[in-house]
Amino acid sequence: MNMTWTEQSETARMGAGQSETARAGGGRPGEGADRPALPVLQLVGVSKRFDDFTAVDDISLDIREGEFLTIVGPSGSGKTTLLRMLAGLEQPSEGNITLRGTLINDLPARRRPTCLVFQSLALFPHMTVGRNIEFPLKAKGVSAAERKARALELLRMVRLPEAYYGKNVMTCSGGERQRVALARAFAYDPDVLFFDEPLSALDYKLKKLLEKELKDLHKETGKTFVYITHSLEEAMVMSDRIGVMRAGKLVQVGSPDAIYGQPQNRFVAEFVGEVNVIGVTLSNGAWLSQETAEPVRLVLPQTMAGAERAAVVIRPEYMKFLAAPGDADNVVSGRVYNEYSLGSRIQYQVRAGERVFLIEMSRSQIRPGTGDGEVLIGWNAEDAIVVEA
Amino acid sequence: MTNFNRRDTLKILGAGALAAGAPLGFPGAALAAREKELNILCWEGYNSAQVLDPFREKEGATVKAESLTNDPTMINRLRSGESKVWDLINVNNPWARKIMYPEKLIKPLPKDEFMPYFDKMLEQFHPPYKWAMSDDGSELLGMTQRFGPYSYVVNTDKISRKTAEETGWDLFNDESLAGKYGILESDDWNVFNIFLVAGLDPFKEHSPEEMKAFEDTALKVFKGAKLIGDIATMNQALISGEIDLHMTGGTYSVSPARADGFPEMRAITPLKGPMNGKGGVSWIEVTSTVNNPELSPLAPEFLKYVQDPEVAHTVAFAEGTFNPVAQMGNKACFDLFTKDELDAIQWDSLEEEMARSVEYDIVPDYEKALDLMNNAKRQRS
Amino acid sequence: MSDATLGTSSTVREKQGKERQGRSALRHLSLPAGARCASPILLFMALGFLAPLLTVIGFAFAEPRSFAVFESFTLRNFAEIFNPADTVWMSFAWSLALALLTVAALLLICYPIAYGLVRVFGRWSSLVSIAFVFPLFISENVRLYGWTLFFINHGVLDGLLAGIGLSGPNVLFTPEITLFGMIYTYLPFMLFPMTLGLSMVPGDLIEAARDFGAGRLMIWREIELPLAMPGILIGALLTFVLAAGAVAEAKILGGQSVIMISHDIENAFTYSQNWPRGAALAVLLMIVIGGLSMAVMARLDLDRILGRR
Amino acid sequence: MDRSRPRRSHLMIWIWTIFVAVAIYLPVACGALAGLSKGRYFLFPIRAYSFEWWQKTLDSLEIQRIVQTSILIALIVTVVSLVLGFFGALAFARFDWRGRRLYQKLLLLPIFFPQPVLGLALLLWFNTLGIQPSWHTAIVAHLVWIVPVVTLVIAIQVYGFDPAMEEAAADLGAGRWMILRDVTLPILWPGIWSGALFAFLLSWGNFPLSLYTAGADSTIPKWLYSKMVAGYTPMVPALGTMSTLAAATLLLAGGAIAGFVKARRAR
Repeated sequence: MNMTWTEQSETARMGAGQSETARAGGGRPGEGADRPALPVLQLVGVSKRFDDFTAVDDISLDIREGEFLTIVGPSGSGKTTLLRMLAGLEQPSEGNITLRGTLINDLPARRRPTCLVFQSLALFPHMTVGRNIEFPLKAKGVSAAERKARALELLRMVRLPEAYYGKNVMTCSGGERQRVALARAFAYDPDVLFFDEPLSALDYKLKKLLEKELKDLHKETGKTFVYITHSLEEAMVMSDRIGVMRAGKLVQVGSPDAIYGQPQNRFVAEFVGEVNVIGVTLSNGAWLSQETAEPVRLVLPQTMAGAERAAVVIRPEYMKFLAAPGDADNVVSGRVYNEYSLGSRIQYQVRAGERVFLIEMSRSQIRPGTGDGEVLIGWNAEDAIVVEA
Repeated sequence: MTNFNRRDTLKILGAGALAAGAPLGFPGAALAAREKELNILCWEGYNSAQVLDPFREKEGATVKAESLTNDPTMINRLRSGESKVWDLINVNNPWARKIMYPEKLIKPLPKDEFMPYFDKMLEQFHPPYKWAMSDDGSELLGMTQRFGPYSYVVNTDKISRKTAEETGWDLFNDESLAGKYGILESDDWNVFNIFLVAGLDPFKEHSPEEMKAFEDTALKVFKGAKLIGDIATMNQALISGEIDLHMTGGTYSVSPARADGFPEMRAITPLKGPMNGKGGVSWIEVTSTVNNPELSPLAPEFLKYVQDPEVAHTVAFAEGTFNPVAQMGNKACFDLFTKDELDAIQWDSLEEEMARSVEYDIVPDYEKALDLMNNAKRQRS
Repeated sequence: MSDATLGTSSTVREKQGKERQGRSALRHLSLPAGARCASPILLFMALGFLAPLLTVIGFAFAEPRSFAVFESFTLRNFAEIFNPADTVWMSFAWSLALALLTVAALLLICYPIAYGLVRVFGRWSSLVSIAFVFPLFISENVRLYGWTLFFINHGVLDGLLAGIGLSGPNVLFTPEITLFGMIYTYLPFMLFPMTLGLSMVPGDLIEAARDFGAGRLMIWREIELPLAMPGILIGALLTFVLAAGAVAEAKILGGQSVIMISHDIENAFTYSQNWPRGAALAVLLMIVIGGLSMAVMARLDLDRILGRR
Repeated sequence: MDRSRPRRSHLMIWIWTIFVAVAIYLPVACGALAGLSKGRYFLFPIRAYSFEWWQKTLDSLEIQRIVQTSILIALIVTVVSLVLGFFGALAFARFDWRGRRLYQKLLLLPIFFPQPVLGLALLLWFNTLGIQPSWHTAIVAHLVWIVPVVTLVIAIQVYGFDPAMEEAAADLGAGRWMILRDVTLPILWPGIWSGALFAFLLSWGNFPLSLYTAGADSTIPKWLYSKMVAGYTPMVPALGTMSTLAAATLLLAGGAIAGFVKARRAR
C-alpha cells in the first residue's frame, strides 16, 4: 500500500506537471530529507484582526516537513482563522507566512501547494464521488482517463470500494463522506494538508476509527498534516506535536507527552484534563496556598525563579488518601462528599474548606478510612507540576 | 364536463364557497341601498370628477362611472349579465335604436318628462330626433348631448388644412406619409375609416371584392402606421413631432391639445368621399337607462342634471376630451363658452364639417371586417 | 460504518426526507395537521383559481359570440384559430419569442446583481434588495408610461440631449422597445429567485474549489451555476410565463408595433364581442404556460430551495 | 495583483447594480416630473411648473373614493391572505404530510400565470355564477394571486423554525393556543410581517386583476389606466407619484417597525 501510493503519487505529479509553484518556493524534495527540522511553513509574528477584534495575536510557529501538527483550543481561540491564513483563505493583518523560505502572505489558496479539508467537508453535492475526487485534477487540466484512474486509486487508498466512483455523494454516510473529502484533498497532491475539525460531526466510535486511519494515512503518504480541533483527546491520538491556543495566542507547543506532562501554565493544565490546581504565593521563601481553609505551606518540586505567584498542578491519580500525616510531602484534611465510577477507576471528591480535590484510584485499590468522615489526603512534591499562575 | 352543464348548480356551489372564502356582502345584499347609488357606463368625460362630484354632493350618492372607449365592449358588458350593475349607458348613435332596445338591454324614458329638453337643443336635434327614438318612433330611448365629426387629425404645420381636406382619405394611401401617421385605437371606428380609405361606404353590405379591397387597405394602412395608441398617446405624439397626422381622430380627440396651446393640431373632415359624396363621419352620444331590474331612481335625475346649461358646459369641457354639446342651442348654455373653448372645439367650422359628414351607423359585415382588420394588424410587424 | 445499510439513492432520499428535523416522532400526529392547515387555502384555490380556469375551458367550447357556457359544445373556436387564414399565430409567436428574449436578457442583467446581493454587498444587501423589490408595488402602467415620457421626442432624454446639441434616439413604438419594457417590468421576478438560487451555494464550496486550484470560470461552471440552477430555473420560468402573458409593454411603449397574444385575448372579449374565441385563445396560452410550469416544477425540490438545506 | 482582481470585479458589480437601479427609478422620476408640468402634454424641458394638478388630485372627491376603495381592498386582502397564508405556510413547510409536494407545486401555479388571463378567467367565472363584479370580487381576484405569494414568504420563515420548540412547549404544559401565541407566532413574526407588507403593497399596485374584476368600482391603478387611455391629464402622473410615495412610506415605516422590534428584542 505504501509503495503503491508513493509510485502513483510520483506519476500523478509528473503527469499533472504540478508543483511548479510549490517547488519553485524553494523546496527540493529528497534533498535534506534527513533534516526534519526544516520548516515547510513558518509563521513570524502573525496577527489577524477583524475590525476591532483580534482573532490571531502575534503567533510565531515553525511547521516541520512531514509532521502531524495539531492546534487545539476552545472555540473562539482563533485556531480556524490561523488555519485559514495558512491555507490562503485569509490574509494576515501583520506578520509573515513563508513557505520554504518564500513569503506567501498574499498568495491565494489556489496557488499554494496546500489543501484544506473543511469542517463541513465542502463536498460538491451535485457531483458523484468520482467527480468530486477528480475536481482538483480537472482544475489542473488532467485528461479524463487519467483522472478516473487516479480517482479509483485514491478511493482504494481511503478504503472505499471502487464502485463508489459513480455514487451520488449526498447518499454517502458521514464516514464515507469523510473519506471522499480526504481522497479529494489527496488528489490535489498538496505538500501540506490542513484539517478544520473534519471529524467533529461524527459519532464517537466512527471518530476513533477515522482518527487512527488518518494517522495511518499520514504515515503512508509522508505529507505534512496540520489539524485543528477543540478535543485534546483527538489531538493526543494523532499528533506528533500539539499547539495549544487561547484567545488568539499560542500558549504552548510540544509533543503530546510534553503537553500532558509539562503544561506550561494553568490554562494548558486545565485544558488537558481534570486536575487539581492550587494557586500559591511566595512568602518569606516559602510557598503558601490561600485556597485551603487556612494557609498551608507547600513543598514544591522546584522553585520558579523570580516568580511571586504560581500554580501547582496535581493530577488526580497522583493524589492519595493518607493513613497518617507523614505519608506524603503535602497533606490536606477534608471530607469525602462524592464518589464517581469512571469504569476501571473511581474518582472521589474531597472537600477541604472551599476547595474540592479530585482523587482517582484504580478499582483494585482500597480507600483507607470508611464512610463519609474526615480523611487525610496528600501528594508528594515530585508528583506535582508548578506552572505560571 | 357533463356534470357541469347546469349553471344554477354552479351558482349555488360557487356563491356559497366564495362567501366562505371572502365573507363579504355581495351586491345582492345591497339592493336596498340603490336609492343612493348610481352606476354609469360611459365614454370618457362623464366619468370625470367635474361632472360627477357636484352630483354626488347634491344627492349624497355613491356614483360610480366606468369609461370605455368603444361601444361594442360596453354593450357586450350588458349582454354578459351586467345589466344588473349599470343604470345608465352612454354609447353612440345607432346602438340604442338598432341594437340595445331590440335586445331589451335598455328601457325607454318617460316622454313627457324628457321630450321638452330636445326643444332647447341645437336645431339638428329637435324632436323627434332619429337616434333618440325607437325604430317605430314610438319610444324615447335616450338623451343626446355630445357630438362631433371625426375622420383624422393633422398637424397643419406639416400638412395644410387645405391639402388635408382636399386629399381626403387618400392621405393614407400616400406612400410618402408611411411611418408618419398614427392610428387611434378604436377597433370599430378603425373599421369605418379603412373602408373609407379603400374608397368604400362602410355602412352597407360589401361584396367579396370589396372585402378584398378592405383587407388590402387594412394591411397597407397598418403596416404604414408608426404607432397605434390611445388619445393621449396620439396627442403626445403629434405634439412631440413623432407623427404628422393620425387616423380616427376628430374634435373629440384633438381638442385637449388645441386647448393646451397647440392650435396647429386640427381635426379634418374631407371635402368628399364615398358615402354619397360625403367623406366625413360624425357621432352623437345617446345616454339611455339600462334595463336594470333594480334601476336606481337617480338615473333619470342624472339625465336631467346634465341637461342643465352649467352642467352641460362642464360635460363639454370635462377632462380628457372637449366636445360640442347639443345644449349649445340654448343661449344660456352657449354663453358659458369662452372664445378659447370655442376655438378648441373648432366651432368656426363645426357646422360645415357636420354637413360634410354622415352620421355613423351599424356596419352590416362588421364582424368579418373586424377579423380581417385584426389579421392585418398582426401582420404589421 | 454503515456502508452496508445504504441502498439505492431513492430510498436514501426518502430516508432523509423522513429524518427532516427529527420530525419523525410527530409524523403520525402531524399528517392530518398538515392537510388541515392546507385545506382552507386549497378550498379557496379550487374556487378562485381552478373553477375560473374550468370556466374558461367551458367558454372555449361554447358557440362563437355567445354566452352559452356549459350549454353548447363546439370545436369551432379552435378550428378558427388553427385556420391558416387566421394570423393569430403571429401573436403567439411574438409573445413567446419576446418572452424568450426577455428571459435571455434578464439572465445576463440579473446575474451580476444577484451575485452581488449574495457575495459582495454585505450589509448593503437588504437595502439593495428593497430598491429592486419596490417597483413591484408601483402599477406597471405608471412606470411604463414614464419610459414613454423619457424616450419620446421632446421628452426627458431628447430634452437633455438637446441641451448639448444632440437629439434623442428614435426608439419608441418598435418591437425593440417592447422587449425593453418587458425586461424592465419583469426584472425583479428574475432577480429574486436567482438570488435565492445563488445563496444556496455554500461559501465553503467555492473556497474549497478555489483551494483546489480551480479558476473563476471553472468554479462558476462546475459549482456555482449547477448549485444555483434551481433558483435560476424558477426565475427563468417565472419571467417567461409572465412575459408571455404581457400586454402593457406593447401597448404603452411599443405603439402596438407587435400584437401580443394577451392583446388578442382582450380584444376578443371587447371589440370582437366574442368571449368563446377569447377563451379558446386563453386555453391555448394556458396549455403552453401550464405545461411548461409543470415540467419545470416537477424537477425542483422546493424544500431545498426555500428551506436552504 | 491577484487580490486586486476580485476587488475590481466587485467594483464592476457595484457599478452595474447602481446603473440598473437608476434605470429602474428613471421612469418613476419622469412621471413625477410630468405631474408637475402645467401643460397637459409633456415637453421637456418643462415650460411651466405648477402644483395645480396635485391640488386638483387632492381636491377630487372621486379620487378620495378611489383611494378609500384601494386601501379597503388592500387591507382586507392583507388580513385574509395572512390567515390563509399562515396556515398554508405551516402546511407548506412545517408539517410532513402526504400530498405536501403536490400541494407546494399547485399552490405556486397562480403566481406562474399571466395576470390579464387570470383576471379574465375570474370575470368569466363570476359571470357564470351571476355575481356582479365589484370591489368585493376584486378582493377575491387579488387573493388568488397574493395568497400564494404570502404563503411563500411566510413559508421561508417556517423553514427556519424548529418544530422541537413547539414540542418542548407542549412538554412544559402549554396548551395549543398558548403554543401558538407564545412560541409559534413570535418566532414566525418576521415572516408574517413581511407577508403583510407584500400583501398590502401588491394589492395596492395591482392593475390587471382589478381591471377585469372590480366592475364599476375603481382602484388607483385602474383609474390611472382608464385616464391614461382617455382623458389624460397630469393628474395621472400626479396620482401615480402620490401612490408611489404612499407605498414607499409604508415600506419604510414597515421596515422601521420591524427594525425597532428587532432592536427591542435584542436588548
